Amino acid sequence: MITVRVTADPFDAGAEIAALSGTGTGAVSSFVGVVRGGDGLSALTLEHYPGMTEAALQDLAEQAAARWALNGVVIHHRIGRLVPGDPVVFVGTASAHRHDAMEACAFLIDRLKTDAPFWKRESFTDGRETWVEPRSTDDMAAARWDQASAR
Amino acid sequence: MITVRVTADPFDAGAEIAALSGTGTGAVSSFVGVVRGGDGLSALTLEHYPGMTEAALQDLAEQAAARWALNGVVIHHRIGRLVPGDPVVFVGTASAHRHDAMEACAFLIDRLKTDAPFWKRESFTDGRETWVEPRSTDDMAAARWDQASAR
Amino acid sequence: MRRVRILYFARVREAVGTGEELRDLADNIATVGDLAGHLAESWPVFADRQRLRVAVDQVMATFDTPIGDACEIAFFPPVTGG
Amino acid sequence: MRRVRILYFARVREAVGTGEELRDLADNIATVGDLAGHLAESWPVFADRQRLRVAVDQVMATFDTPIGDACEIAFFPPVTGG
Repeated sequence: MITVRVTADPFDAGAEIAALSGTGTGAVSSFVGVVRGGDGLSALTLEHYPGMTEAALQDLAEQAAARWALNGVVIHHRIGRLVPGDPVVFVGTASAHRHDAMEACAFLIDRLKTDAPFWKRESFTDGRETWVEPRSTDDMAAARWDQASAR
Repeated sequence: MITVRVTADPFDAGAEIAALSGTGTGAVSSFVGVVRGGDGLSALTLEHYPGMTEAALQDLAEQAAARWALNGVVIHHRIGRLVPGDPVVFVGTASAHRHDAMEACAFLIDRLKTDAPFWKRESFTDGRETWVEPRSTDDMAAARWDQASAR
Repeated sequence: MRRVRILYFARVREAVGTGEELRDLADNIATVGDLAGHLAESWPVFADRQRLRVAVDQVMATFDTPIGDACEIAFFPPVTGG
Repeated sequence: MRRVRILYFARVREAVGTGEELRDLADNIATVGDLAGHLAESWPVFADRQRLRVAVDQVMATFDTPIGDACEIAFFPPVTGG
């Protein structure tokens, strides 16, 4: 079961976990990314590449399902304008084995940050608007899954 | 924010994640253990050591908070009679950094399986009742957090 | 002689037939291992230390742990929660 | 001459002033890099390849990727989702 969604709407993490729990599985691992406040940030606006985004997320989910023993994968990424405290992304995995669920979940969020076409623009209370710059730590985190030894 | 609960009642994973998201954090990682069916299993009954259980979970949460940069930890473990598909345990962590949240969550569920006084009895449709035997893989999973290199 | 509360859980509880009892400990019982040895005279479950775990005053302990002034000692199988 | 749809996202979109356009490609434009070089004549954002990513028909590509019969080419900064 692979579910990929890209919407402006919020997701219901509890319902997603319940759905993953209903796959006859033993372990459900999930990750929620949240808009962090501070430094005068008033909003985050997520732009994406319609069509390619969904395909890229589907591809990541299939890579995870090929690499770990998974009963289910859910990726829900929001787009549009969000404010501090808003959830941005939900990644959930279900497996008979907890380490498969947890590793696949970590793989998906690490890779999503480098492989899926989303861009964040930050709006500040003083009126400034800037595009978020990519972080080299994200590249390193994504690259660790390239190595066979990472498993 | 450390919350530890041991109850017969179900937990609300969505509400727990929402509470962890409200800690001014960027990343919420969670794990839900679910009663797995199959092999004629009809129910799982969880016995525990009242008093020590809560103290052991609190201690694990404090160990995690000392080791990783966390804004919040929630552990909710159920006791009593559960059936296949029922959630057993919720572990949730919040951090500014996703790898801290994810590693702390993995640490907590691995250690909980060897350090917290819970015992599972399985009931089968043919009337058999057996205590679940500990698995050596759980000991190894818990022990990997002893090594400084695990970080 | 000291009086202690002894708790038994899971398979150990079933073997003993009760979940808890108060016992007066003889002066020659200094460690948790001494107590387990004494209990093993009545129930073989206490002889298989590979499959036996102990806590003293609700903290995980070993068979070498002195009982001292502890008031609660628990015996149980390796845990299987989560 | 081939007609392709070119998409621009985020900082690149703002630099170009539009999110998409149709263009006829001269025959000497064989790769994504050739197209980026051509666009760099109008907008410097296409010259900084360290900070430029490309997709051909919605699949991540490199500057060496041949355009071939592709119908959609996208230019954008390194991604920052999640």
